[in-house]
Amino acid sequence: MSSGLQLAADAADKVPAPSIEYGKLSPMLIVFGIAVAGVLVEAFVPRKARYVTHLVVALGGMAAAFGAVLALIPGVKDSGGEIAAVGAVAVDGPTLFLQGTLLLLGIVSVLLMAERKLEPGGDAFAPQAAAAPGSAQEKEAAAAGLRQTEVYPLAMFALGGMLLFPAANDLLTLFVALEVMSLPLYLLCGLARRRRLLSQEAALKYFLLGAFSSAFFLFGVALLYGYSGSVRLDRIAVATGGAMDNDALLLIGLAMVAVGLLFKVGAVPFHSWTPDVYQGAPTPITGFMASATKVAAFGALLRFFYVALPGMKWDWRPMMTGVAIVTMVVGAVIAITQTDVKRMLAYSSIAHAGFILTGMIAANEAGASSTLFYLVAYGFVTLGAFAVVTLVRDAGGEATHLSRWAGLGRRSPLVAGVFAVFLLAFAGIPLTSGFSGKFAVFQAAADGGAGSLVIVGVLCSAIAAFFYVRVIVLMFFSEPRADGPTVVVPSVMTTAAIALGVTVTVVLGIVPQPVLDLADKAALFVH
Amino acid sequence: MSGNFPWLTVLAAVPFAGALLVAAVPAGKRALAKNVALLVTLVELALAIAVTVKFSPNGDRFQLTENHTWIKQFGVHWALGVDGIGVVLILLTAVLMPVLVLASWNDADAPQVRMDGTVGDTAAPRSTHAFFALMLAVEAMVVVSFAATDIFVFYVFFEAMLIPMYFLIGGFGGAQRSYAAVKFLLYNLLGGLVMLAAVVALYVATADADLGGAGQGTFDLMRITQAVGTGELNLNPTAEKAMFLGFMFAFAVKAPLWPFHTWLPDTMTEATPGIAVLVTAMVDKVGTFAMLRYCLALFPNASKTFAPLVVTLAIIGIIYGALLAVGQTDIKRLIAYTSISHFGFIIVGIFALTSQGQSGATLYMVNHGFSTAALLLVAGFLISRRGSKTIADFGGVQKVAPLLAGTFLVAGLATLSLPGLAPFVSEFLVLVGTFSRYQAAGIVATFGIILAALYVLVLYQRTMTGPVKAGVEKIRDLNVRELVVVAPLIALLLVLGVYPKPVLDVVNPAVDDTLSQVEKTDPAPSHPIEQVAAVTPLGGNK
Amino acid sequence: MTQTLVSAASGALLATGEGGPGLHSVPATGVFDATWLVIALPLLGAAVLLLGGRRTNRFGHWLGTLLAVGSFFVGLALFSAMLDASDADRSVNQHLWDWVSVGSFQAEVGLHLDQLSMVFVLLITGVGSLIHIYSIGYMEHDENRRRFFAYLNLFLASMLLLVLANNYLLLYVGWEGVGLASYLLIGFWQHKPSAATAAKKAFLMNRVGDLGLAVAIFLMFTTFGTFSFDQVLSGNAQASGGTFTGIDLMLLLAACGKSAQFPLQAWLGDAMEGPTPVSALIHAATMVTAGVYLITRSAELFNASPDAQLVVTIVGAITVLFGAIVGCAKDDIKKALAASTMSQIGYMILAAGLGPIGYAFAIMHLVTHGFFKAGLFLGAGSVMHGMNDEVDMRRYGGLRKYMPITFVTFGLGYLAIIGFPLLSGYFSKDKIIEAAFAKGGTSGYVLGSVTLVAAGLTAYYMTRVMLMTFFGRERWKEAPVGAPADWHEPHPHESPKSMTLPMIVLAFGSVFAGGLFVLHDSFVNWLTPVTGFSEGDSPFSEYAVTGMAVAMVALGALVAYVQYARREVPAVAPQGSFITVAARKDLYQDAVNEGLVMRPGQYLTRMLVWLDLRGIDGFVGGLAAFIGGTSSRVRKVQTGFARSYALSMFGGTALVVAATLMARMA
Amino acid sequence: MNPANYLYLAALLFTVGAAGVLLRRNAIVVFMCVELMLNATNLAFVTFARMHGNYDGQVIAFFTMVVAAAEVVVGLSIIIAIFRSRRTASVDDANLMKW
Repeated sequence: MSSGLQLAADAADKVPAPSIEYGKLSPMLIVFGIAVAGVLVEAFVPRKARYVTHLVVALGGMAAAFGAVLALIPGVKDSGGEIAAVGAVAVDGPTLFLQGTLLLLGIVSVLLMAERKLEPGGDAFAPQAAAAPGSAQEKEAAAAGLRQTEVYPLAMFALGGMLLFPAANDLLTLFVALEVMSLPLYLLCGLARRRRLLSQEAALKYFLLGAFSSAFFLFGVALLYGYSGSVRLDRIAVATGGAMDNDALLLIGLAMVAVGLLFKVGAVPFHSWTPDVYQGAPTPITGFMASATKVAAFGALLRFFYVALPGMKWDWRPMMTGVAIVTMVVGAVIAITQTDVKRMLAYSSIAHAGFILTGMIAANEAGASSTLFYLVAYGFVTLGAFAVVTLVRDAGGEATHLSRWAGLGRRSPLVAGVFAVFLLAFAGIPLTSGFSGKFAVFQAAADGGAGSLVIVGVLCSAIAAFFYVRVIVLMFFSEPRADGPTVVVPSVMTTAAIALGVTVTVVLGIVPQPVLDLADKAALFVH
Repeated sequence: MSGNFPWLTVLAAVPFAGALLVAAVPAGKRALAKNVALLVTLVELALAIAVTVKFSPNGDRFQLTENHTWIKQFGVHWALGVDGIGVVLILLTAVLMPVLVLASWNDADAPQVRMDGTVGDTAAPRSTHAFFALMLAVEAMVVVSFAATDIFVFYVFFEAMLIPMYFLIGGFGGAQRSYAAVKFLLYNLLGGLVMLAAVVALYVATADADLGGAGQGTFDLMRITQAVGTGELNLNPTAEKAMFLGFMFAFAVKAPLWPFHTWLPDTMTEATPGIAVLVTAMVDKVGTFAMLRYCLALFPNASKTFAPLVVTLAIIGIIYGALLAVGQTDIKRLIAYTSISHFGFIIVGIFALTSQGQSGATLYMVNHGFSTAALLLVAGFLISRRGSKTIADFGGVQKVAPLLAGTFLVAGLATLSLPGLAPFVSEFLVLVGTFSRYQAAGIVATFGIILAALYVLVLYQRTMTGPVKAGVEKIRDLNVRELVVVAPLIALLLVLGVYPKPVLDVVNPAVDDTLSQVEKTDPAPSHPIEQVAAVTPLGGNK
Repeated sequence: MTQTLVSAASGALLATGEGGPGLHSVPATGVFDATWLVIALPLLGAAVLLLGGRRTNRFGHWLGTLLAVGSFFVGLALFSAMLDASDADRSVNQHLWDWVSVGSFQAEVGLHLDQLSMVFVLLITGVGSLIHIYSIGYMEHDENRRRFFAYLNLFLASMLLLVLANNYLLLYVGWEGVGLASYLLIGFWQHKPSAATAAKKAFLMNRVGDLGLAVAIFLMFTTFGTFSFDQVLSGNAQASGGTFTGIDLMLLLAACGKSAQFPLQAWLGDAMEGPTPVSALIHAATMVTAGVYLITRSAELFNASPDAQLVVTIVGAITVLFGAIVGCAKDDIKKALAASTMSQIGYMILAAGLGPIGYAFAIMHLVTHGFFKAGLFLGAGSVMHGMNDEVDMRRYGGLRKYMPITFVTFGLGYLAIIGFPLLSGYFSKDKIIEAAFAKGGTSGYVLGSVTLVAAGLTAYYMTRVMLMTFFGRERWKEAPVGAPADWHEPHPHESPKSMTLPMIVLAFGSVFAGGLFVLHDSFVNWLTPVTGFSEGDSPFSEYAVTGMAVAMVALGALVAYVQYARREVPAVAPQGSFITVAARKDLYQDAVNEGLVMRPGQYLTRMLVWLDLRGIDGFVGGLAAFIGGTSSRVRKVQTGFARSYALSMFGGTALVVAATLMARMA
Repeated sequence: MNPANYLYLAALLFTVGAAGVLLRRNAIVVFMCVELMLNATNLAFVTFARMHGNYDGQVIAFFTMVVAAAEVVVGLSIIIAIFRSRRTASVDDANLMKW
C-alpha cells in the first residue's frame, strides 16, 4: 500500500516530459490529421463540394504521407531504425515498408470508394446509413440524391490505425492501433447501398467477433505485462531471456495475443467472420479490408514474434505451424464449393493467410522479407480483383453469384482477361506476382526448417488452383447467358486502380528484383 | 555479329514479341493476324537454324551461353545455353511451328462447338488473334525451357506454359474441351507444384553447401552439376531421392509416363489437331527433355536407384498405351494412346542409362514430333471434312481422297517405326540401349513394335480401305495448303530415316556428358569379336 | 565339290580356326562400284511414280519395267565381273555412308555382294523383270496401274537391299521394306475388305517375325558389339552355345514370319488376295524365300548351334507337310499354289537347317522354285484372266484347248515342281532329300522320310490342280449353284503376248535350270566359298534316294489321276473326310491364332480401356470428389450464426493456448 | 491479501464474460459481456501493476476504458441500425450469410 504512494510521489518529480519525434511519426500524423480534417469537411463544407474536397484531402494527404515515408527512408537506412514516442513506436525498415505499402493500397482503395459511375444512384454506399432498409426515409434520401461522404474520414481513421499497427513497439499502442483500425471498419462494413441487410449483418458480426477477439488480445497483453512488468516488446524480449519461473503467464499470454492478431489476418480457426464480412461489406471496403488490414495485421504479427519473442521460437513455432497448416487446408478446401465470387475470394484470402504464415514461421530474416514481399504482391492483386467485381453488374447491383459470370470472357474479354490475370496470380502461376511471393515464402520456410509447411503449401496450392481455374473456365469456356450481367465501364479512378493492380501483378512476376531488394533491406526490425 | 550476341534470348523474345504483335493486329483483320503469325514462326525458324549452325557439336557442352542476374534474392539468373540435346529440340520446335500455324489456318475461324456438341453462334466466332498469339507464346516458353540452364528459369517457363496451353485447349476444341483443359491444367499444375517443393529444397541444399557464395544457394545447373560431380554438394540419400521424385513427378505427368497419363487422351481428343500436336510434339517433350537434363544430372545416385522403377513404368506404358490404342473408337484418342506408348519408349531410353538409349531417346523426341504431327494433322484434315472423329464413320477414303490416304499411310508407317523412316532409327537405338542394360525390359518393349503395327494398320484399314461409306464420298482430297503442311514433315521423316547422322553427331556429346555425370558407362559386349590381323575386315568401320 | 570345310563344331564354344570359312570381303572396285545401282534404279522408279502422281500414268508401267530390266542388266554386268574375279575377290563390300553411330553402336549403309547375294540379285531382277512385263498386260484395265508398278519397283528395291545389305540392321530395313511392299500389293485392291484384311494380317504376322530379327540384332550387339556381316560372320565370333542358340532361334523366328513357316504360316494363303503377278513375284519366287536367305547368310551363326539347327529342320519339316496337306484340299487355284509354296519353302528351310550339307541345295531349290512357281502363278493368272477372274478350280476344266500356251508352260512348271526326272525340280528336290538322309542318325531318317512323303503329296496336289484346270469336263459352261441373275458364261481365251512371253521364259527356266546347276556341280561350287559344303553321310546311295523319290512322285500322281481324271469332278466340293475338312480350313490355323492370341488380346484390351477410365482416372476423380465432398461438408461449419463463430474462436483459443503449453512440455 | 486472488477473480470474470458471449442471444447483452471481459482484463492489469510496482498497468486500464467507450459508440450504432431494419436485436437472427 505504501509503496504505491511512494511511487506516485516519485513520479511527480522524476517523470520527464516525454519527447515526441514528430518527424518520424509524420506519416501517421498526416493521415490522422486528414481524418480529422475529413470530419471538419463533413461538418462545414457545403454538400455539393464535399465529395471533391474529401477526395482532394484524402488523396493529397495520403500522397503527402507517402512522401513522408520516402523522406524517412534515408534516416532509417543509416541508423537501422529508431524507437520513437518514448518507446511506443518503432520507425524501422518494416515499418516504413509496410506504411508505404499501406498508403499505396489506401490511395487505390479511396479511388475505388470514390467511383460514382457504376451505381445508377451514386456510389457503393447507402445514402443514409441510419435509415432502415426499404423504409420511407431511405427512399426519400435516395430521391434527394444524397451521397455518403463520411466514408472518407472513416477510411482515413482506419488507415491511420493500420499505419500504426505494424509500427507499434508496445502492446498498448498495438491495442490502441488495433481498435483505431477496426472501429471505423465495423462501420464501413455496414454502409452498402444495395443488399443492406447483408451489409448490416456483416457489420454486426464483424463488430461482435472483433470485440470478442480484442478482449482475448487484451487479456493476453495483461498476462505478458504480468510476466515481464512491461508492455514494451523489447523489454518482453529481455524478460523471456532471463527468468524461468512462471512461464505459464508468458505462454498463455503470447498465445492470446497471437489469437487477437490471427483474428485480424483471418487465420483458421479465427477466420469465421471473413467470408460473411467480405461478402456483405460494400465491395470497395472489402477490397480495402482484404488488402490493407491483412498487410497491417501481418506487420504487427511479424513485429510481435520477431521483436518480442525471438527467443521463444521453439514455443510458438509448433502452434503457429499448426495454425498455418489448417489455415491453408481449410481455406483452399472450402473455397472449392463456393458459389459467390466475393465469398470465394474471402476463402482464398484465408488460404493466402496460411501461405503468408508459412513465410513468417521461418523466423529468420528471409522469413520477414519474404512475408513483406508477399504482402505487397497479395495486396495489389486482391484490390484489383475486388475492383473487377464491382464492374460486373445487373439490375440488382453487383452480380456476385458465380453462375452469372458464365461467358464473361466472350462478352468483355478485357475485363475477364484482367480478372483471369488476378486469379492466376492468386493461384501462384509463374510470371505473376503470386508466384514470386509464393516462391519467396516457400524458400524462406524451407531454409528455416519448415519443410512440412512447404509440402502442405504446395498441395494446397494445387487444391486452390482448382477453384481459380473453375472461374476461368466459367468466364471463358462457357456460353454467355442471355440474361447475363453487363460490364459497366467505370470512371478513370477504378480503371486506374485495376490498371495498377495488373501492372504490379505482372511486374512483380517478371522483375520482382527491385521490390525484393527493398523488402530485403527493410526486413531488419529495430529492437 | 559479335560473339556476345544473345542468340538464345532473341530466340525466346521473337515469338513473345510476335505474340504481342499478333494480339495488336486490329480486330477485324484475321488474315493479317495469321500472316503475321506465320511470318514470325518463319523468322524464328531462320533464327533457330542460325543457332544450330553456330553450335559446334564438339565444343563445350553448353554453348551460346548467357548469364545475367535476374532475381538476386532467389539466386536466380537469366541463364541460357544449349547443348546438343537442347539445340536439336529447339530446332524441332522451330520447324514444327510454321507447319502448325499453317495447319491451323482456319481452325480458330470456325464457330465454337457448344458443350452439348451443337455448333455455336456463327456470328460470334472465336478470336483468331488470341489463338495465334497464344500459340506463339507457347513456342517462346518451350524455347526458353529447352534453353534454360537455370533451374528456376526452367521451372517458371515450364509452369507458365500451362496457361496459354490451357486457353488453347479450352477455347478452341471440341465439345468436351473445357473438361479436357481443366484436366490438363490441374494434372500438370499438381506435378509442377510438387516439383516446386523439390526446387526449393534443392536451393536450400545448395545454400547449405554455399554454392552461390555468401551463404546463398544457386539455381545454376552447371554450377550444381559440377558441385555434385566433385562432391562439393553432397545430398543425403533420402533428401536426394525425395527431390528426384519431386522433379520426376512433374516430368512424368508432363511426359506423360504411365500411370500419370490420363490427361493426355482427353486433351488430344478435344483440342484442335494443331494444338494437339503442340501438346504432344513440343510441350510434352519438355518433360522428357527435363528428365534427361535435370533428373539425371542433378540426382545421379537417386536416378540410378530409381532407374529400374522408371524403366518398369515406361515399359508398362509402352504396352499399355499400344493396347489401349487398339481398343479405341475415336481417331484422335487412338493417336493419343500411341503417343503414350511412344513416350514410354523415350523414357525407357533415357533411364536405361546407355548412350544408345539416350541418344535414341533424344532422336525419338524429334522423330516422334514429326511423325505424330504428320499423323495428327492429316487425321485432323480428315476429321474436319467428315465432321466426325469416330472411326466407324469412315471407310473407303482411299477411293475418294488418295492423296490424303497416302500421306496418312506414310505418317502411320512412321508411327509404327517402319525402317527407312526416321522413327525406326530412334526406336531401334532405344531398344538396343535398353536391351544392353535390361534384357527382359528390352524384349518386352520390342513387343511394342508388333502392337504399333496393329493399331496403325487397323486404323488405316477401317478408315481408308473397303467400300466407300455413306458420308465419306464427299470428302475432298488435300488442298495445296494442306500439302504444304504435310510435305515437309514427310520429307523430314524420310531424310532423318536414311541419314540421321547430323542429328546424332550433335546429340552424342551431350549424352556422353550426361552419362558421365551419372557415372555410367555402356555395358561392354560380352564377347567382342577378336580382330585377327590376317583377316582385318575392310568394310567394317568405314 | 570335295572341299570339306569346317562344319559345325558341336560343343559350347566354336573353335576359331585361322582363315575359317567366314565372310571376308574386299572393297568394291571397278564394275562392282555400280552395285548400288541395282537398288537405286527400281527405287528411283518407285519415287518417280509415287511422287509424280497422275502425271506419270501414261508411261508409268513402261518406266517401271524399264528400270527393273535395267537393274537386271546391271546385275548381269556384276555377275560377269564376278565370274572373271578370283574366288577371294568375289566377295566385295561397298560403303555408301555412315548411318547410325552412337557409342559403340555403328551401323553403316553399305552393300555386300558375294556369290550368294549374286544369285539372289539375278533371281530377283530376272524374275522381277519378267513379272513387270507380264503385269503390263495383266493390269492393263486397272485404273491404278501406275501405283501398282510403283509398288513393284519399291518391292524390287527393298528385296535387293535385303540381299545386298552388309549388316543385319540394314538387312532389317530391306526385310521390313519387302513387308511393306507386300502389304501394299496384297491390299492393292483396297476396296475389297478381304484384301485389306489379308494385307494387314500379312504385315502383322511378319512383324512378329521382325521382332525376332530385332532381338537377334540386340543379342549380336550385346554379345559381339557389332552386327556387321564381316565381323559377326567372320568366323571369329565367340560366345556361349546358349547365346548362339538364342540368336539363331530369333533369326529363325524372323525367317518363319517372312517365309510363312510354321507357326507363322497363316498369312500366306490370305495373301493371294493380291493381284496374281504379286503372288508370283513376292509370294512365290522371291520375298517368301528371304527366310532361307537369312539362315544361309547366317550360316556361321547356325553352324555354331546344332540345337538351333535341329529346330530349323523341325520347323521346315512341319511346314513341308503342313503346306502339302493343305494344298491337297484347296479348290482355289491360287491358294493351292500358295500352300505348295509354303511346302516348298519348308524344303528349303529344312535344307538350310542341315548346315553345310544343305545350304547350297536350299538355295538351288530356291532358284528353281523361283522359276517354276512363278511360272505356275503366272499361268494361274493367265487362266483367271481368261475366266473372268474365277479362281475356283471346280469351275474350270478342259481349258487346254482354249489356252494352249498357258497349258504348255503351266504343264512344264507342273512337271518341274513334282520332280519329273531331268526337269529342274527333280534335281533340286532330290538333293534336299539326299541331304536330309545324309544328316545321319534318327533325325536324318525322320527328315528324309518327311521329304519323301511330301514329294508324293506334292505330286498328288499338283496333279490335281493340273487335271481340274486343263482336263476333264468344261464345268464353267454351267451356271454355278446360286449364281446371280446376270451370270454369263465365260469365254476362255489365250492371254496377250506380254503375258505369255514371261511364262515361256520361265518355263525354259523350269525345264533347264536344274540341269545346268548340277552340271559339274557348278552351283554348289559357286556357293561353297560363302556357305561351306560338306557331303554328309548318307545311309542310302544317290540312286536309291532318287528311286524312292520318283516312286513317291509316281504314286502321288497316280492317286490324283484316279481321283480327278477317272472320276467326274463335282462342281460343288463334297463333304470330305475330317482330314479334308481340316485341310480346307488350313488345319485350323486361324482358329488357333484367334483362340490363343486374338481373343485374349481383345479381352485384355477391353479390360484396359475400362480400367483406364475407372482405374487411374477414377482414382484421381475420386480424390477430387473426396475433396469436393469434404468441402461441402466442412463449409456447413460456417453456420452463419455469430455465436457459433465465437464458439469456434473460443475453442480455437483454447487449442492455441494448449498447443503452446504443450510445445514447452514436449 | 494475496494479489493472485485478484488475478483469479479477473480470470473468472473473463470466463463469465466469454460464456455470456457464447450463450446470450441479444446483441446488447452479448456486447455487455464483451465489456465484462475487458473489465476483467482491467482488473488483471491493475493487479499486475501492483505486483510489479509500476504504473503501466494502471495507465493501460484507463486506455482500455476509453477504447471500450469508443467501442460502445460504434457498437450501439450498428446494433440500432440492425434493430431498425429487422425489428430484433437477436444475434441469431442475422444469419443470411453462411457456408
